[in-house]
Amino acid sequence: MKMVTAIIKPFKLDDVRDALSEVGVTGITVSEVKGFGRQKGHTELYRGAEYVVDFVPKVKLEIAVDGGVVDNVIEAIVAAARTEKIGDGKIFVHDLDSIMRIRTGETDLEAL
Amino acid sequence: MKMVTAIIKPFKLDDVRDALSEVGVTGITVSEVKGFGRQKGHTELYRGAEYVVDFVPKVKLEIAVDGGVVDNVIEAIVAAARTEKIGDGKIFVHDLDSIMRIRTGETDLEAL
Amino acid sequence: MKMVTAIIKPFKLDDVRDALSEVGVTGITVSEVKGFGRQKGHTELYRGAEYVVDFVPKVKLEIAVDGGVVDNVIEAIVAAARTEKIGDGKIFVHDLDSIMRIRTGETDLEAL
Amino acid sequence: MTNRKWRWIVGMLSGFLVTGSVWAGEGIDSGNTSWILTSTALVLFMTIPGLALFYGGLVRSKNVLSVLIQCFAITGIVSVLWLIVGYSIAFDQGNALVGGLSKVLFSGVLEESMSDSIPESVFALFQLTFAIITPALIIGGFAERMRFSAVLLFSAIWLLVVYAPITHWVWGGGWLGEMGLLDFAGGTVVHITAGVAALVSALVIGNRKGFPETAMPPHNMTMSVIGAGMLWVGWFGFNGGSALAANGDAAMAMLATHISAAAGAMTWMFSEWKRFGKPTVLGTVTGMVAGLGTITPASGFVGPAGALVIGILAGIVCFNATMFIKRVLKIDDSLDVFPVHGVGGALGTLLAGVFASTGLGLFSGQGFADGILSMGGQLSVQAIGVVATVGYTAVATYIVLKLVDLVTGLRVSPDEEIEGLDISSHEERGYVI
Amino acid sequence: MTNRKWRWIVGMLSGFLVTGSVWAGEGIDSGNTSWILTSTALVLFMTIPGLALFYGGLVRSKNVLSVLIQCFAITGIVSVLWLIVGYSIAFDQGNALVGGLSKVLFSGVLEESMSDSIPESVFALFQLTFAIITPALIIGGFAERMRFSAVLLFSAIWLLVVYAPITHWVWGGGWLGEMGLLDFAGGTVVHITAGVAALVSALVIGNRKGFPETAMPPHNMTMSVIGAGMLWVGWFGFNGGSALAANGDAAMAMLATHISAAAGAMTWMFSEWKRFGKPTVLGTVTGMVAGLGTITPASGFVGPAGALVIGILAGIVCFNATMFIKRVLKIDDSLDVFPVHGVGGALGTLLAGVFASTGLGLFSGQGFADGILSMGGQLSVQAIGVVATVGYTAVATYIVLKLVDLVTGLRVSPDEEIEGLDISSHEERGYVI
Amino acid sequence: MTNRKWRWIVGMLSGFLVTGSVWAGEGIDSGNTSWILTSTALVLFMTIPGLALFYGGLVRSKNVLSVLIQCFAITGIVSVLWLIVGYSIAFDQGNALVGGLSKVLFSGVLEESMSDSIPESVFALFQLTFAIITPALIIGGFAERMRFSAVLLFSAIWLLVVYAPITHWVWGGGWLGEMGLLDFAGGTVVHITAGVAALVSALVIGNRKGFPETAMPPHNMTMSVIGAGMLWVGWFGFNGGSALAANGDAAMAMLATHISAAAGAMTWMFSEWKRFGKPTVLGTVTGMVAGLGTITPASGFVGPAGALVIGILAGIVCFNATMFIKRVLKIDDSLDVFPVHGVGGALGTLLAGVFASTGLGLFSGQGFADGILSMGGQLSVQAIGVVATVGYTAVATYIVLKLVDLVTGLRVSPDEEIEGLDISSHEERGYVI
Ligand SMILES: Nc1ncnc2c1ncn2[C@@H]1O[C@H](COP(=O)(O)OP(=O)(O)O)[C@@H](O)[C@H]1O
Ligand SMILES: Nc1ncnc2c1ncn2[C@@H]1O[C@H](COP(=O)(O)OP(=O)(O)O)[C@@H](O)[C@H]1O
Ligand SMILES: Nc1ncnc2c1ncn2[C@@H]1O[C@H](COP(=O)(O)OP(=O)(O)O)[C@@H](O)[C@H]1O
Repeated sequence: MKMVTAIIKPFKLDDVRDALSEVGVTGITVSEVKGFGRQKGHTELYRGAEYVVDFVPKVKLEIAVDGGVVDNVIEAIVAAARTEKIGDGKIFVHDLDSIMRIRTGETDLEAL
Repeated sequence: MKMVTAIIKPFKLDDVRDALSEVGVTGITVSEVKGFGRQKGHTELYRGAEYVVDFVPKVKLEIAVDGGVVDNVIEAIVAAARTEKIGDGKIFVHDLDSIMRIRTGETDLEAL
Repeated sequence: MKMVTAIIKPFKLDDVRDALSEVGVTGITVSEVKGFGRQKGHTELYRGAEYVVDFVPKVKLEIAVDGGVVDNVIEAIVAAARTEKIGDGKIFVHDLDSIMRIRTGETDLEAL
Repeated sequence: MTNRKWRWIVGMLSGFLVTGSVWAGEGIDSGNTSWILTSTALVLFMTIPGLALFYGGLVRSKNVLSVLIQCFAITGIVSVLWLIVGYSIAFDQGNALVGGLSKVLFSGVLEESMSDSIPESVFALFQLTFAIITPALIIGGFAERMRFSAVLLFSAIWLLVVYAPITHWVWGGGWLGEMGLLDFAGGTVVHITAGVAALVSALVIGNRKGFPETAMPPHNMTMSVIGAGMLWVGWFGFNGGSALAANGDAAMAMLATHISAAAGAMTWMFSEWKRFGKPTVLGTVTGMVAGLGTITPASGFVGPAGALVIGILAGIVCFNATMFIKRVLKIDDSLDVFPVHGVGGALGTLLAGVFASTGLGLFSGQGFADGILSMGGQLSVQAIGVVATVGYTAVATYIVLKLVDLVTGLRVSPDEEIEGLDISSHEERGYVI
Repeated sequence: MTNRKWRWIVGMLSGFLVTGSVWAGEGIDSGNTSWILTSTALVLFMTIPGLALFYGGLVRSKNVLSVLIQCFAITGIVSVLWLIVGYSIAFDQGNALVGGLSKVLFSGVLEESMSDSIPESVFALFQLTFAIITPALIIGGFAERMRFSAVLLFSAIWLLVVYAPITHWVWGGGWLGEMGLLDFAGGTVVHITAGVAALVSALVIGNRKGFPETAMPPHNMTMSVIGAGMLWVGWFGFNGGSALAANGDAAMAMLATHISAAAGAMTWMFSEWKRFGKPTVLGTVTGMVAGLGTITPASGFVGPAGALVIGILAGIVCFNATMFIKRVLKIDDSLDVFPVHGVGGALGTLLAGVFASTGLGLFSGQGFADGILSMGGQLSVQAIGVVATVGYTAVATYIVLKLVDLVTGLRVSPDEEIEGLDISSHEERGYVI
Repeated sequence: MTNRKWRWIVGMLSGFLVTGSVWAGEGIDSGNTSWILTSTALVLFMTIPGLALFYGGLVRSKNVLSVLIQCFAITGIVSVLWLIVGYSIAFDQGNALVGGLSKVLFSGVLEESMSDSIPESVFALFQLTFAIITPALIIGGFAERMRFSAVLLFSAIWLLVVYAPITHWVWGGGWLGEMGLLDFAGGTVVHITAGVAALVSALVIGNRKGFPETAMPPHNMTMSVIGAGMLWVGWFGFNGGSALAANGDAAMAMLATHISAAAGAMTWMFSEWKRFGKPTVLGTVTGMVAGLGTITPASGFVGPAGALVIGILAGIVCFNATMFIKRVLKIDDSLDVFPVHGVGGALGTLLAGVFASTGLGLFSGQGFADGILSMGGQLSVQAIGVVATVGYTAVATYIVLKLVDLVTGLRVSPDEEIEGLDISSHEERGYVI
C-alpha cells in the first residue's frame, strides 16, 4: 500500500477530485498549505509599503491506495492538475505499513 | 520508529488525546483537514441555490512512536474515536528513518 | 529520496526558510498545525472561567530532498529553529518512493 | 398621580414653553420629535446589529448564525405582534394590570395622533424597539441548544404574557407606576424581566453539553466588541430617548448613562486584573453592559456623581454575581444574562431610590416620585417593583417554557448540538474563508 | 401641482405652525433641520459601511475587498460629481425632463439658503446620500468580475445620464412628479433604476466563471448580517427623512418602514422554511431588504396595517422572483439586485397607489396625489412611472455599458477572475488571520 | 471678542429668533438640543466601535484585542477623569492658559443649566466625546508594543496636561481663541495634538521588532473598512455638531466635511494607482480620513467648493507625508497617525485661514474671525495656533512618556511582543474560528 501526496493549485481541486474518482479512488484527505518554490507570490501594497508575499496558497491531497494503482492515480492527478505554468506542484509517494478503518476495524486494502 | 497518522471526527479529538496519553503518548501534532470519502457532507442553501458541500471537516493526528507500541496506540485511537457511524476515519502507519528533538539534538526514541 | 518533516515554532519560520535556501533547498510545503507535547499552552480567561489551552500553535514544514543532503538539511533547521526553550519541535525523516513534478512530468531528483 | 405621568406633564408644559408650538390645540414639537425618531433608530441599532454581534461573537463558531437569525427573527415577530396586539396590551388604558384592546392593529394611531409633544406613531415605534430587545436579550440564557421553532414560539408568547403586561404596570398606567416606582428606561421592564427569564430558561433547558468542564471560549471577540460599542452608543437613545423630549432631562439621562457605563467597564476590568492577574476585553465590555443596565432605571433621576457611584457598584456586584452563578452554582446561563441584566436591573432600580434624592449634595438627583417624601418611602416602592417583576417573570416564564416544550420541544438533539445549530437548523455556515 | 410640492407646502406650513419660527422672512426649523442632518448620516451609513458589508459578505473571500473599495470609490466619485453638476441636473428648475445648470458647483447654495424649513445645504447633502447608494446597489449585479476602472467610469456616467434625470422627473419638478406619481423615498428613482441596471449589467457582462454549476456561497455571512442590520436602521433616515421634517409624516413613514421590513423578513423566512425545509439567515435578511425596498415608495402614504400587507407581499413576490431569475433563467445577477430591488421597487410603487387610499378602513393611508380622485387614476400614474423608469433605465444602462466597454473593457481576464479581484486588481487580501 | 464666543452669540440669537423659545429667561431650543444629543452619539460611535475597528484591523492578528481594549479603556478612564476634573480644566473660566476648578465633579452642571441654547450637560458630554477620541487616536503610534498599564497611565496624564489645557486655549476662553484662531472642530485641539503625540511616542518607544524589513500587513482589512465607514458617518456629528445648533452653520459644515472626505479618498486612491500601479482599499480609506481630519478645523468656515480643494490637497499632502515618514525616515508611527492627523490637522488649520475668505468667488467661505480683516492676518493667527500646539504637545508628551516609563515601563518584553499582546497582556484570542 502506498500513500500518494500531491501538492496542487487550489482552483484545480475539483478537477483533480473528479479525475481521481474516475480511476476508482474513493477517499481523499485534503489540507490547505502554503507553498514555497520556484513560483513566487504576488506583491502586496500597504500605504506605500510594498512587499512580496513569498508563499503561494496550495492544496495538499493525501490518498492511500493499493500499490498496484499508484501509476494510474498519478496519471490522473497530472492530467487534471497540469496547466503547464510554473507552480503546478508535485507528487510524492511513500510506503504504508498498514491501514485501518476506525469504524469497522477492517485493515489494509479492505480499509480503503 | 513509526509514524501513526489518524483521520478522525473533530469532536472526538479530546477523547482520543486522553486515550493516547493513557497509553503513554506524550506528543501529537494535529491539523484540520477536509475529508472526502463515503460520508457525504451536508446540503447548504443560499437564496434558493441548494448545493452539497462534498467534504466533511476532519482532524488529522500525527504521532511518532516506537515501533513496539504501534498496536497499543492504534487500539487506543480506535476505542476512543469509534462511533460506528460512517466517517469515523482511518489510521495509516508508515516507517520513520529518524527523529530529532530540535531543542537538545537528541535523536530517535530519545527524541520522543 | 527522503521527506524531512519539521515541526517548529511559528515565529521561526522565516529564519528556517532562509537557512534552508542557503543549503540549496528550493521547495518547501508549509502548514499550520497545533502541537501537543511537553510545552503547555497558555491560560485563557473568559468572564471568570479560566482554562488552559492545551495545544500550542506550530508550523509544519515538509521538504523533499535527495537522501545525501538530509543531514545538512537537518542541521540547517536545527541551527535556525533552536531557542533552547521547551517546545522547539521535532524533525522526522522518512523514505520517499518517488517524486514527480506535475508541470513537466520530470521524476525523482529531477523533480526537485 | 404617577411619577411617569408627572414627568410627562412637565415635559408637555416645558415643550409648550420651550417652543411655543401649537397644532390644532395640541403641541407637536419638531425638536422633540426629531430626537425620538433618532432614539428609535438608536435602540433598534442596539438589537440589530448591536446585540446580535455582541452575542454572536460569544458563542462557538458553529452556532454564530443561529444567534444572528434569532435576533433578526425576534425583531420580525415582535414587530408584527406589537402592531397587532402588543402595543394595546401595554399602552391602552385598560386597568391596573393590563391594557385593553382599543389599540389593536394600531387602530387610531394616525398621522396626526399625538403622544404629548410627539406623534403617537413614533411613540409606539420607540416603545416597540424596547419590546424587541427584551426577548432578544433572553436568548443569551439558552444559546447554542434551543430549537429555532421553540425560540420563536417562546418569544412570541413571552412578549404578550410577560413583557407587555409588566410594561403596562410600570409605564402604561398600571399599578407600579401609580405607586410611584421610579424606572426611567426599563430596569424592571427590560432588564429584570430579561435576566430572570434567561435564568429560568437556562435551568429548564439544562446546561450545554460539556459545560462546565469544556472550554467554550468566544469564537470571535472582535465581533463582540463591535457589538459592545454599538450597545453603548445605542443606549443613548434607550435612556436619553426615554425622556420623550430633547431637553435637560434627556441630556442629563445621557450623561448619567455614559458615566455609569465608563465606571462599570473600568471597575470590572480592574476587578479582573486584581483577581486573575490580567485585564480582559471581554471583562471590560461586560462591565460596560453592567454599568448600562444598572443605570437604566435611574438614568433620568440621578446626577453625574450619583451615576459614577452606580456604575462602580454595578461593576463590583455584577462581576461577583457572574462568578457566583458560573463557578459556584454552575448554571449555564450561557452569556450571563442574569448576573449582568437581572442583577444589574434590580440593583439599579434600588439605587434609583437612593440617588434620586435631592439631599445628597454633589451626589443628588432630581427628586423622588410625586408624593413620596423620604428615601425609605421611595426605596420600599422600588423594592416592591423589583420583587413583583422578579416573581411574576419567573413564574410566567416557567409556564411558557413548559408549554412550548409540549408544542415543539425545547432542545435540539445531541447530534445537532455537536454539529452546531448553523448547519443543523439553518444549513448555513458563518465563515467560508 | 405635484404631490411632492403639495407635501412640501404642507410641511412648510406645519413647520411654521409648529414652531412659529421666523428668520428674515424665511422659516428655518431647528427640529426639522436636526432630523434631516441625522437622516443624512443614517443614509450615508446605509452605503458605508452598511451595503458594503452586506454585499462584501456575500461574495467569495477572494473578492471581498473589491466590493468594499467599489462602495467607497462610488461614494467618493458620486459626491464630487454631485457637487459639480449632478445636483443641478436633478434639482435645478430646468424643464420637465432635466434640470438646468444654475446650481453647478453648488453655486448659490450658501449657509443661509433655505429649502423650505431646512437649509438647502443639508437638502443637497441628504439627496446626495441617495445618489450614492443607487449606483452602489448596482454593483451586486456584476460583482466578482468587472474591472475596477470600468466600475468607476460606469458609475460616473450612469449617475449623470440615468440617476440625475430620473430624480428630476420625480422629485425635481419633472413630468412624473407633475403627473402625480407617488414615490415617497425612491421606489422608482432608487430601487427600480438600480435593479434594472444590475440586471442589464449582468446580462451584458455575462455570468461568473462556474455559475451556476459551482457553489459560490457567501464567504462571511456574519458580515452580511451586520450590514443588513445597518440597512434596516439606516432606512429610517431614508424613508423617515424623506418627509423633510420631523413631524407625523416622518414618524408614520418610519413606522410603515419598520413594519414592512419585519413582515418581509418573516415572510421570506417562512417561505424558505416551507419550501426547502430550513429557515436561513440569508433568506431572513434578504426578505427584510425586500420589505424595505418595497415600502420605500409607499412609506409616507400608507398606514401601519397597509405596510404589513405590503411587507408580506414583498416577501412572497421577491422570493419567487429570486428563484425565477436564478434557477429558471439562470442569469447571474450575482447578489440578486433585480429580484429584490427592481421587482420590490416596482411592486411598492404600484401598491402605493392602492394603500394610499383613505377608503380602506384600518388599511387606509394618507390619500392620493393632489387632483387624483380614484385608485384607478392613481394606479395608472404609478404604472406609467414604473414603465418609464424601467424602459429608460434599461436602454440607457445598456448604452453606457457598451460605451464603457469600448473605453476600458468591462471584464477582468479569466486568470484574474480565478485569482480574485482583491489580489489581481488591488494587491490586497481581506484576511491575514 | 473671540471668534468662538462671537459664533456662540450669533447661535444664541439665531436660536432665539428661530424658535422663539423661552425658559425662565433662558433659551433652550429642542431642535438644537436634539442635534447635539445625536452628535454626541455619533462622535462616541467614532471611537467605539469606529476607531477601534479601523485600528484593530490594521494590526496583526495577535494584537487585535489589545487595540480594542485600549480604545475601550481610554473611553472609560477619560470619561471618569473628565467628570472629575478634565471638563473644569478645559471649560471653566480660569485664565488664558487653563480653566479653574469650579466645575470639578461637574459641580453646578444641573438638569436646568444651559450652555446657550442647549443644556450644559449635553455640551459637557459632547465635548467629552472629543476628549475620548484624541488619546484613542494616539495609540496608532505605539500600537503592538506598549504595556497596557503604560497606555492607561499615559492617556490619563496626557488628557489632563495636554488635551484639556489646549482645549481651553482654543475653545474654553483661552489665548488662542481670544486671538481669533479659526478651529471649528479640532484641527489643533484634536488632530495636531494626537498626531504629534503619536510621533513622539513612536520615537520614544522605538520601532516594532522587525520594522521595516518584515511585512506587517493589516490582518483584517474588512474590519478596517467597517471602521472607516463609521468614522465618515460619525464625523458628521464631530463637525456638524460643533455648530452647537441645528442650523445653516451645521448643515454647511457637514456638507464641507463630506466633500472633503470624498475628495481626499479619491485623491489618495488615484495617487496610489498612478505611483504603484494599483488602487487599494487601504489607500482609499486612509485618504478619506486625511480629508476628514484636514477639513475639521475649516469645516464651519468654508464653502463646498473650498472643501473640495481642501480635500484634494489633504489627499496629496498626507499621501506624501506618509511615504516620507515610513520610507525615508523609517519611523514606526505604526498606523500613520502623524502623517494623516498631524499633518492633515496643520494643513487644514492653515487652509481655514484661506478659504474662510469671502473674496474667493465660488470658493468663498463664511469670513474671517471677528476683528481680523485680511487673509494675511488670519493666516498668521492660524500659524501661531499650529506652532503653539505642535510645540507644547511635543514637549509635554515627551515628558509624560518619560514619567510613565519610570512608573510602569513603556514597552512589553520581546517575548511578549513576539507572542502578541492579546495573549501576553490579556489572555484572550481574537479569533477561535
Ligand atoms: N522539495 C520540495 N519539498 C516539498 N514541497 C515542495 C518541494 N518543491 C516544491 N514543493 C511544493 O510544490 C509547489 C510548487 O513548486 P514550484 O517550484 O513553485 O513549481 P513547480 O511545481 O512548477 O516545480 C511549491 O509551492 C511547494 O508547495
Ligand atoms: N484512501 C484514502 N486516502 C486518504 N484518506 C482517506 C481515504 N479514504 C478515506 N479517507 C479519509 O477518511 C475519512 C473517512 O472516510 P469515509 O469513507 O467517509 O468513512 P469511513 O471512515 O467510515 O470509511 C475521509 O473523510 C477522508 O478524510
Ligand atoms: N511523538 C510525537 N509525534 C508527533 N509530534 C510530536 C511528538 N512529540 C512532539 N511532537 C510535536 O513537537 C512539538 C514540540 O514538542 P514538545 O514536547 O512540546 O517540546 P520539545 O520539542 O522541546 O520536545 C509538539 O508541540 C508537537 O507538535
